[in-house]
Amino acid sequence: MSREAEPPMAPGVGVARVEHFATVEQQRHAAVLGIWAWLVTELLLFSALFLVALVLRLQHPEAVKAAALHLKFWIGAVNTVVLICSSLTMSMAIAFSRMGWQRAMVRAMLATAALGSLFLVLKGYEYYADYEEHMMPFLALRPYALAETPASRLFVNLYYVATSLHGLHLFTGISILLGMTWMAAKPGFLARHQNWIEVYGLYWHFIDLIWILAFPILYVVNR
Amino acid sequence: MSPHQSALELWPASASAVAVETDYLILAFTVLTLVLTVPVFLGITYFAIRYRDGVEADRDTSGLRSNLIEISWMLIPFLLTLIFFAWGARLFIISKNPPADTMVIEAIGRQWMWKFQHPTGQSEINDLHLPVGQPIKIRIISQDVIHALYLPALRVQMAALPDRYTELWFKADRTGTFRLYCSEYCGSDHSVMDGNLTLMTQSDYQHWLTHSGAQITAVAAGRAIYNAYGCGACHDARAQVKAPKLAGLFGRPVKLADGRTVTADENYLREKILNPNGNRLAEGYKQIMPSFAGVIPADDLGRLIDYLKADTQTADGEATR
Amino acid sequence: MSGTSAIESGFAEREPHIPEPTLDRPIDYLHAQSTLRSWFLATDHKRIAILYLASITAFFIIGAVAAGIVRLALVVPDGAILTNDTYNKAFTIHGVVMVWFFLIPSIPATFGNFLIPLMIGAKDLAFPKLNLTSWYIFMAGALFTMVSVVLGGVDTGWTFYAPLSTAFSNSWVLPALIGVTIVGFSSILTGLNFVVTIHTMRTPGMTWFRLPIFVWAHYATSLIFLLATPVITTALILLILERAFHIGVFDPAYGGDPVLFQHLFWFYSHPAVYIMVLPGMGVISEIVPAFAQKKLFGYRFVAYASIGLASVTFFVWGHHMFVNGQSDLASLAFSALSFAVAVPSAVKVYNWTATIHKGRIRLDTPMLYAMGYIGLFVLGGLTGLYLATLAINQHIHATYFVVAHFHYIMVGGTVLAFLGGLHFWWPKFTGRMYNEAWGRISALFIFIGFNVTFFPQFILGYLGMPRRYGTYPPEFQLLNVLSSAGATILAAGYLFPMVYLLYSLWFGRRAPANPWDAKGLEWETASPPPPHNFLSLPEVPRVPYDYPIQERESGRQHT
Amino acid sequence: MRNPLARLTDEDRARLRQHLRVPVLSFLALLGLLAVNVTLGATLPFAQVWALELAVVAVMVAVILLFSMEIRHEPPLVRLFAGLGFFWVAILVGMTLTDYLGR
Repeated sequence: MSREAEPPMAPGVGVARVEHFATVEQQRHAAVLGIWAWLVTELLLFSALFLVALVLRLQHPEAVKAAALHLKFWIGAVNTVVLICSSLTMSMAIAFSRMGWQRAMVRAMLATAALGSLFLVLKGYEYYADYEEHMMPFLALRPYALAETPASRLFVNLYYVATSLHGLHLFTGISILLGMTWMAAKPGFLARHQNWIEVYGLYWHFIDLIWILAFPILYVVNR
Repeated sequence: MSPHQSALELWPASASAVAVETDYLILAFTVLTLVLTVPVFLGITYFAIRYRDGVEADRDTSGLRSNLIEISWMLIPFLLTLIFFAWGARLFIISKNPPADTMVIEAIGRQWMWKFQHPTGQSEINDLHLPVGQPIKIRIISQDVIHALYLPALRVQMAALPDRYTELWFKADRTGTFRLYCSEYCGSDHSVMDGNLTLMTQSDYQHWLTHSGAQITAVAAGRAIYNAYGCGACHDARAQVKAPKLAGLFGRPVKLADGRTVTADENYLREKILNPNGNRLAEGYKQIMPSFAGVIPADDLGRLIDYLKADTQTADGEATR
Repeated sequence: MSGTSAIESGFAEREPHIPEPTLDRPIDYLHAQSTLRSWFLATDHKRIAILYLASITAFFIIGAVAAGIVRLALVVPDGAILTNDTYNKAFTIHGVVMVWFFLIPSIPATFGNFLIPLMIGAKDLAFPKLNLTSWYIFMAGALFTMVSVVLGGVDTGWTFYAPLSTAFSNSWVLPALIGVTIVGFSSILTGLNFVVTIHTMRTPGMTWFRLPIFVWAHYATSLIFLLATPVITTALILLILERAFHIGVFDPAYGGDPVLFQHLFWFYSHPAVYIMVLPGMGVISEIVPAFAQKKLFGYRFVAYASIGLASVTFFVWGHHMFVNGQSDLASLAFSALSFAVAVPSAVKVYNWTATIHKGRIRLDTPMLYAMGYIGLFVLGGLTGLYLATLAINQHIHATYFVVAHFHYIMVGGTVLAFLGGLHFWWPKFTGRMYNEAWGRISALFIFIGFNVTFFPQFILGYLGMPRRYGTYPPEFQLLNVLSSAGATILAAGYLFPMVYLLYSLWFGRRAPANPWDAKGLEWETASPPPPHNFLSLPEVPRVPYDYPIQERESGRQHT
Repeated sequence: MRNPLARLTDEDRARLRQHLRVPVLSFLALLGLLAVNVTLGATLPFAQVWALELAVVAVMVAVILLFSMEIRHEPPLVRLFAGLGFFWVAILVGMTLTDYLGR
């Protein structure tokens, strides 16, 4: 196995074996493989949405363009920066956990959660601005700004589906992260559950990756 | 006029050269299927008996080398079936490339009826009359959900999509009356969205177009509309809902709830269908009928009233399909 | 493994409140604890398997009753027995319940759950709590779907095609859609658990090519769970939003494309056929060698064929859409690729047949089911190629030919494998033997009843009777009556096992650890197994299926 | 518990640098690539700019996978899983496009 290039674990950091595993190594391996299997699933979940976006673009290029120009490009860009920053803090949390610096790790985790929340706040503001500009075609009672190009509502609605599904993942992620931070602040955590941080980090980076895909696919490419 | 069929038939009628070739294709495929499966059936049965527990038998398997056998039974059936891919693809490509001189029929599917329009303007509901010996292209679209036009005698079907035209074409070479169906499940009355395909000679077809066509089918069309809009669910003689029965209604006096008596003429029927909430409720009934204004187009409404009229004239039989 | 300095803590993280069995005090998983709570909060894979078995049996009964209603209605051509709407609801419930609540979880969630850890020599699946969560998610999805049935039913067909399901149907589509979406997550988590378990939890010495084909088949199935299910989750979410908020993506009224839903639907639902079929193949690959007392012929080829099927199946979904308005290019490509499925399928069938050759055959109930399976699967598979042939498809698409074809695969294949496996491992699950004579009789009933029910449907389809017809032209009546008559025989065949298997739970003979002289680690432990499966680490044989009769392979010969 | 930054020993600083080098570098790379894409999206310099934008995205995804998610340190199996996911996306998109581009 090829973990040799990776910085070594500090003494006193590790994983406690759960009874049905034969070795700790097996347990760690299972956790990493498990989260990857889940992430592959998530990738296909979002890819199907991206495929729908692509088909819309092929079938209604003008309408999609009109819709994409109404998206808040700069909020999307700032949000991308926010998530990239959160990825850095998450990577730092993982690094600290390997070094055994528990307090620094907890702070990095809190920073990650804060950045994630900032993303959601900005996203919420974006939705609010969209609402003000009559860009919510799924609201039956509110006239739609681009009503003269009916096909544009498909793309705008898809934008809401994709971003809210991503937002849901982020919200779940933040909740889990906060719960885990609370546990991780307790003494002895790193001796028993260091791999939780690693596994969770993969999930967080992956949410980031999905946004890295969603931002250009929704906001940039169709301009 | 429904297709004559015996109680049990084992092979469907075919009415075009492509249909005949499709039959050959499936027959040949069936031969291949037998070649591939009968040895398996016989093999497992024979082996199970020959080598059953407690029977003396030669069980020395050391002579068997597996890889060659494996590869041969992996590839030989596959290559054999590929012949059928090629054959099927050839027929498919033919069926997708109509010749230049086709006659175009417009087909519109809606819940739950077919409307066909001939190039000369005549239209039919559910039934379709066509000439043989002439390439015919049917251009299909749907007004609501996805349907599919299926003509088994010609071995073709094609979806009726709500957002774009699809088409199928064929050149029939045999006269007769055959079935046509909706083959894509489309809701409540999917299974009654069917009719007859009548293939006739060129001259019969011309005759049909000019003489009987429009007149004969107006009533049949009206009956189809009566069924398609689900009128019978409440107004048939055997319907459970407490609603006036329509058989034999036309031209009779109707006693209204407010005491008046009116004659059930064309205008009365029209008004009742489009605006049942108007104060013309028949005596002894509750106002439960929905309005069909904006739901039923004017031409369909005309056919429907024609049907109700004809229904009275012919008999007082029940208004069912 | 270098660079990690993980410590072994002195105590186990999950304190076991189960008494540990010893040689002189054997405690099996069924009797380790007996409270209701110990069942509903069970993390033992064997108990969860039993939870699944009970639930899918219930759903099988619901689906079978709906099928019975459908067959009853079709005895007369004019729809005199059921109204069209009721008929449509009956076949929709039959389809939805049978596909998502019986066939897909059938073998993986019950036998797979129970047997994979036993077969690879593990104490449990990698994530036991996740396994229990899967069951609860499954039940939650089932609850939603049952709510829609109780409120009045769904009439869209199990395929939920837009825009019928989104804009036109007046039935309870939303709860059914939500239920099916939720159930998808249960599949995903089960698949995830299996993949990780098979990769990481194998006992020392259990290399990949010593794994039983059952495990290979479940590995392939799990890959499909992981790679296909999320796509239909997305499709169904879009469909739900379409119905609830008219977002328009599949609605032609706004410029959406209903065919796109079909693409996303079949990207999952074609591979889902292999979710149903592959585990059955795994079961057959265990039963046939055991009752022939002979090593499985061409083990490696059969193993690879499982992975091959799971991969090829993702390239063929468009053969469901030849006449649905997809491009001719796509139709040609999907048709050609569909024929590739013939290769791994042929590998399986011919290898089972060759395994029976020169074996020492015992025709007990599981073997009868296995032989029935092979015959019916061959017919079902080859008729699938008829449907993949473009010109033939243009005629028999959406006719009873399709219905017959997939019932040969689903019932002739999966259900027979399920019943065969149930009899084969019943002693292991319950510690009791069932009545062999009744077992054989019911197998015969099912085989005959099945063929009488479904073979006429091939003919009906080729004659041109469309599927999902509550009324039909009178010339089809004779064959329909024959089919319905067959269904009564089939129903009897299903009822017998329910009775004698339940009877055996209390009155059956106690089962020994290995009643069939079968090979495989699951037979090395007691029947029923103790809570953590093995009292001591089992020894793994050098070859899988090391039965007395073996072909000479890689220079080894056993006698 | 460990100290705040100011009281770090040299040895700790070295460890910190060793552990954080890759995350910080990939963070900077991601920001740089994002800047490129945002500029392209805001200015639309030429007609087929979407192709270039998607290429930049592909690089960003690769950076996250390889460095942030540390695929390069994982056993081959995990790499295979990640690759499998993207390959399956390619099947989904590619085979669907045979329909949409062929219509």
